[in-house]
Amino acid sequence: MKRRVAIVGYKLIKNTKASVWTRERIYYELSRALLEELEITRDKVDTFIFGSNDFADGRTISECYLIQRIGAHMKDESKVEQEALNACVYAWMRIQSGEYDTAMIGMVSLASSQFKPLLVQNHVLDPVYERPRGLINYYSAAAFQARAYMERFKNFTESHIARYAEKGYRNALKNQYSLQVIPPSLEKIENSEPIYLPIRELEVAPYADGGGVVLLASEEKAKKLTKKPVWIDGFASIEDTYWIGERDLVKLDGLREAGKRAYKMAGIKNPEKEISFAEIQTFFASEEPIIAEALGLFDEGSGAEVIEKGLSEINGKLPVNPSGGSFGGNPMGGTSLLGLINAVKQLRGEADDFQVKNPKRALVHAQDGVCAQQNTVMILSTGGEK
Amino acid sequence: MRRNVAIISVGYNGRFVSKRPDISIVEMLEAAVRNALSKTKLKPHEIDAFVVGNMHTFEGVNMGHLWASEHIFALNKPVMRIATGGTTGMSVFHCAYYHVASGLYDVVCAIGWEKHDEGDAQIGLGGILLPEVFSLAHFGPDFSGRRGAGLGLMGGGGGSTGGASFQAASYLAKSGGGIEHIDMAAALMRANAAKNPYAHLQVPDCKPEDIAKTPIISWPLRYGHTCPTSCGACAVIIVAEEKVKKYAETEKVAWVKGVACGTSDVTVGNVHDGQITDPADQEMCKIVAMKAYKKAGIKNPRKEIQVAEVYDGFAHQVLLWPERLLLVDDGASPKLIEQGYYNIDGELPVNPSGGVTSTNAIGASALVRVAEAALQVMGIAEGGHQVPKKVKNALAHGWGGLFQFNTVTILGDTPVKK
Amino acid sequence: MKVEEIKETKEIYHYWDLSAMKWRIESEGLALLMEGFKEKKVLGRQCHKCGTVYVPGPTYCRKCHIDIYRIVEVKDEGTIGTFTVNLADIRGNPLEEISIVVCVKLDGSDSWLMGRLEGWTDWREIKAGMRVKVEWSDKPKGTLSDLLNFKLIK
Amino acid sequence: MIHQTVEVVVPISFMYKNRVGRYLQHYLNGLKEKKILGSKCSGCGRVVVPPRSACGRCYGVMDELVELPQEGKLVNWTVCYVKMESGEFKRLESPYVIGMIQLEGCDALLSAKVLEVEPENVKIGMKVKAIWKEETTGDYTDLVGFVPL
Repeated sequence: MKRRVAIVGYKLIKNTKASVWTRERIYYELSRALLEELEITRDKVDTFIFGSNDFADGRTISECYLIQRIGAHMKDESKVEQEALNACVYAWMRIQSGEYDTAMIGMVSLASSQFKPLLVQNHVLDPVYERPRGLINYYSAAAFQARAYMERFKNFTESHIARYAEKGYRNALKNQYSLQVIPPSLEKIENSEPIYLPIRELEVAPYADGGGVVLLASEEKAKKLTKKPVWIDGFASIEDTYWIGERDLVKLDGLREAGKRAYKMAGIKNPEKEISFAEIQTFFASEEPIIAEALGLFDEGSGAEVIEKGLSEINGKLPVNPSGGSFGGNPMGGTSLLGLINAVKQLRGEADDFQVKNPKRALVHAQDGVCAQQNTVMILSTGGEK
Repeated sequence: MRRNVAIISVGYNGRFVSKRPDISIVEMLEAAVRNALSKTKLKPHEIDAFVVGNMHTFEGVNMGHLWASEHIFALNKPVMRIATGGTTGMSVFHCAYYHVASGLYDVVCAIGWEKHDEGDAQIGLGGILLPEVFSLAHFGPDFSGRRGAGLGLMGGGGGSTGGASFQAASYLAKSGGGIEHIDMAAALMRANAAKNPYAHLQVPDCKPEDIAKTPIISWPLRYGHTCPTSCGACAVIIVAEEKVKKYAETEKVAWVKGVACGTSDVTVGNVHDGQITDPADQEMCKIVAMKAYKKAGIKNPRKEIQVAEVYDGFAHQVLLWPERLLLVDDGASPKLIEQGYYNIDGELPVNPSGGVTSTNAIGASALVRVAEAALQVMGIAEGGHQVPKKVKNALAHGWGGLFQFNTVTILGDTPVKK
Repeated sequence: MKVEEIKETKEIYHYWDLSAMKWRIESEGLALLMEGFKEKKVLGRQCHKCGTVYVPGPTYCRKCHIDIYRIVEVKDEGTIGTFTVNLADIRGNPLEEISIVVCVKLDGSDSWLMGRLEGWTDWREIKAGMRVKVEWSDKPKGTLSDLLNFKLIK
Repeated sequence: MIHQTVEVVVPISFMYKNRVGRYLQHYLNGLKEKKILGSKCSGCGRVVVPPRSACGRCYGVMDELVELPQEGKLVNWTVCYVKMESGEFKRLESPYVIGMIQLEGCDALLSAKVLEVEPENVKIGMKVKAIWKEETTGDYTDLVGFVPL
């Protein structure tokens, strides 16, 4: 018999351009605040799992000095060096094995003040072909992807990409934990400097310092710890081929498969109807329709229609990134953990100004690698016995 | 709830060596996975998931599993990447174990690798605390190491072998052993390595006198006590109990009976927060070992464990770890190594493979400990390093970080009864 | 065309420039220590719950996971916890000058401080547990170098 | 509460010397002879460029090298306006076109610069051909790019 695993609490810091707290301090303060809120001490946390990345932190074994801060001194610990949502997946496995009951996941990324995301992304490329050639990178691949989508669905134009960015900025302003920049006008986005056409400067999610911690618990423990557990119904992570030239950038086979498996695990037959809203991780505005369609949230090729009719707005048929997603700040590596936290907020009715009406089930998405090579999808719900 | 899990196959890309100019990283990984697969009835597509790990600042490839997707046969499959320093290999294995034990997947492949010829390991390791070291510049130290250097030394680790010599000196003080005992341990490792076709530094019939001829770097560690930097990858395939018959080539499999991990404290190099632990204490290792024994249903490890593979980055750790893993009394190792207790044909063979002192591809090292322990349980260790007695239970140990991580895996010839 | 083995394949060079990164590190512990050094005192912080004395003293206790604030002075005398004698470089070439680095547990503290040992004649006689005293510079300025060395107490 | 901090800069660079491995070495050797080499899977016959050892789809060994044609079709493109310098984008004075090119008989697209064409004149589906450096040295730069036919 499977145990159910729930998210029982979360804490996050507001995304900023330069955090006043150090990386170590953020872990300490967030972990302390979360444990205080749940009225437990660190002894009650069975395992700690970090989601940090050595390149982003600029050091080997980047969690060495974080352990004492998060409260893992003389405790059980591990580190998943991928998008932080994968750390939740690992925590789920540990709890599911019956050897653990509670797990804290932590990820803080100072993508704006501490490291240069471009350098970290550059090191994701293989060192012997793509990196020395300098043609393919996160940006050019996204440009190819956007171009391929525009080519396949002719009604989708460059100005639609700008509209997706505009929606992101607009939603983010409602989220007090976002960067809180004045949303640029559609015109300004459309006319911003091109980087790799059709990708323009303001269509790239702004990097930020940010992060959060989340506590996962088994069913028995979760019910003791909180009145509002949010359940992990299903998840899947799939890796696609590394080579851009061998992927269908519009169809995204890997992501499709991840979605299919996560839906199956969660018992979802019709995602379009059963998912209340989605928090997907994007680096570029152009990715949103492509990822949402690969996940079966909208019909294929409906990118233009969805944004024109406002179907993915907060009050739309199926809100996508009501929190603003990475357009409210992209603390690379931790962005998906913020997505998860924002989804939990929604399901617990704590999302204030960006609250979606009466959500039942949420989809959280994380990506790693060039053009979403590796995708992780997680389905959360408010419960109801299964 | 927890399912029983067995190791059905272990693969290496070849012998661990200091340079592999002929292949790229991904070609090395592919060779290891193909090697592991060739010893099973598995087809590549039957592997459900992969867990991969290395220390990626050593080769300069961030999340190398992405580049390797085709080469490890992970296309359209889940891959998780784990990195926890020296313990990376075993953390990878533990993660793979939880993949299966949780009931999520049936067949998982764990891969640990390092290709040290592509980077500078010395600087890479320094990367753990470079920011801490350079932060000292704000407090006006003298880095020259000469008289009056004051606390500036704090960041430097104090010696060429880093903090390891502090651990060794403290260990000798606690146990009453001498440098000659570390020589014995190093000689045993080199000689054992000569019986392991995959080991890097092989010295047949190495004698303590041979080691004693090498210069002392930082007392009590000699040049001959240190490990080489190796290139190599190790792949371990684990399957759920129900699938063992279907996929294992023979009946010889190694059951995973208990896994545990833990972290204590940054010791040497805790520049800002104060070092409060003796690096030779390793209290956490005892706690972790006890947890693993409990999960494995082992009541008396000294009687029930027949062989141990420990993470001996420096030769003195061959003496230290059996004590901290509760396999012998604290302080007993110097006497025991004199008596040949840790020899391949001794009471408790420690590192019949030659250990990390003889082969160190850091991201793979701790996984190699599991792999070697599995080979001992299966009874198929090649080249004369199979221990002569029946191995019912074997222990594998990993160590890393700044003296703080400990991981333990207990393997056995029968699964734990539920 | 079959793919033949090639013994030596091309090397491609890459750099990872750490100077592109900007770290910030909390320095309360060292700052306090430096304050004390000005008056030839060793200051740390003690946890009011478990009593652990940290030198340098951060503003939190990692055992209890709470904020700590109690500043305590520890003695400038203590015992050698562990030590090493630097005789050669990493490749085994002998060094011109032998140096001894010690980790010292000052009386009244739970932490080990690392520094150079002076006042010895034969390095082979150094043992853990020997008593040492801080050798202060004449005019301390509040830097790490104010604590010159640890000196063996005869 | 704000805690006292210090800012740290580490003036150190890690150097890596990554080996291309034998497949890419063969590719580079091919470039020297002004040939574009791909590898063919012994299992499913799939041909990819750049060559590599493993076929992810059928798990076969790609143990055969095949020479690919030097003319192909442009299937995707972008205009690059920037170059990366110490982790920041610097604007280029003269932007250039990067294309994904379909070579006949190859199942993977080859990324390359597309030269001698203005961005506004780029058309998907247009025929292109490879141009080479006069003196090839066995480096990726030997294949300068593709130009419209």
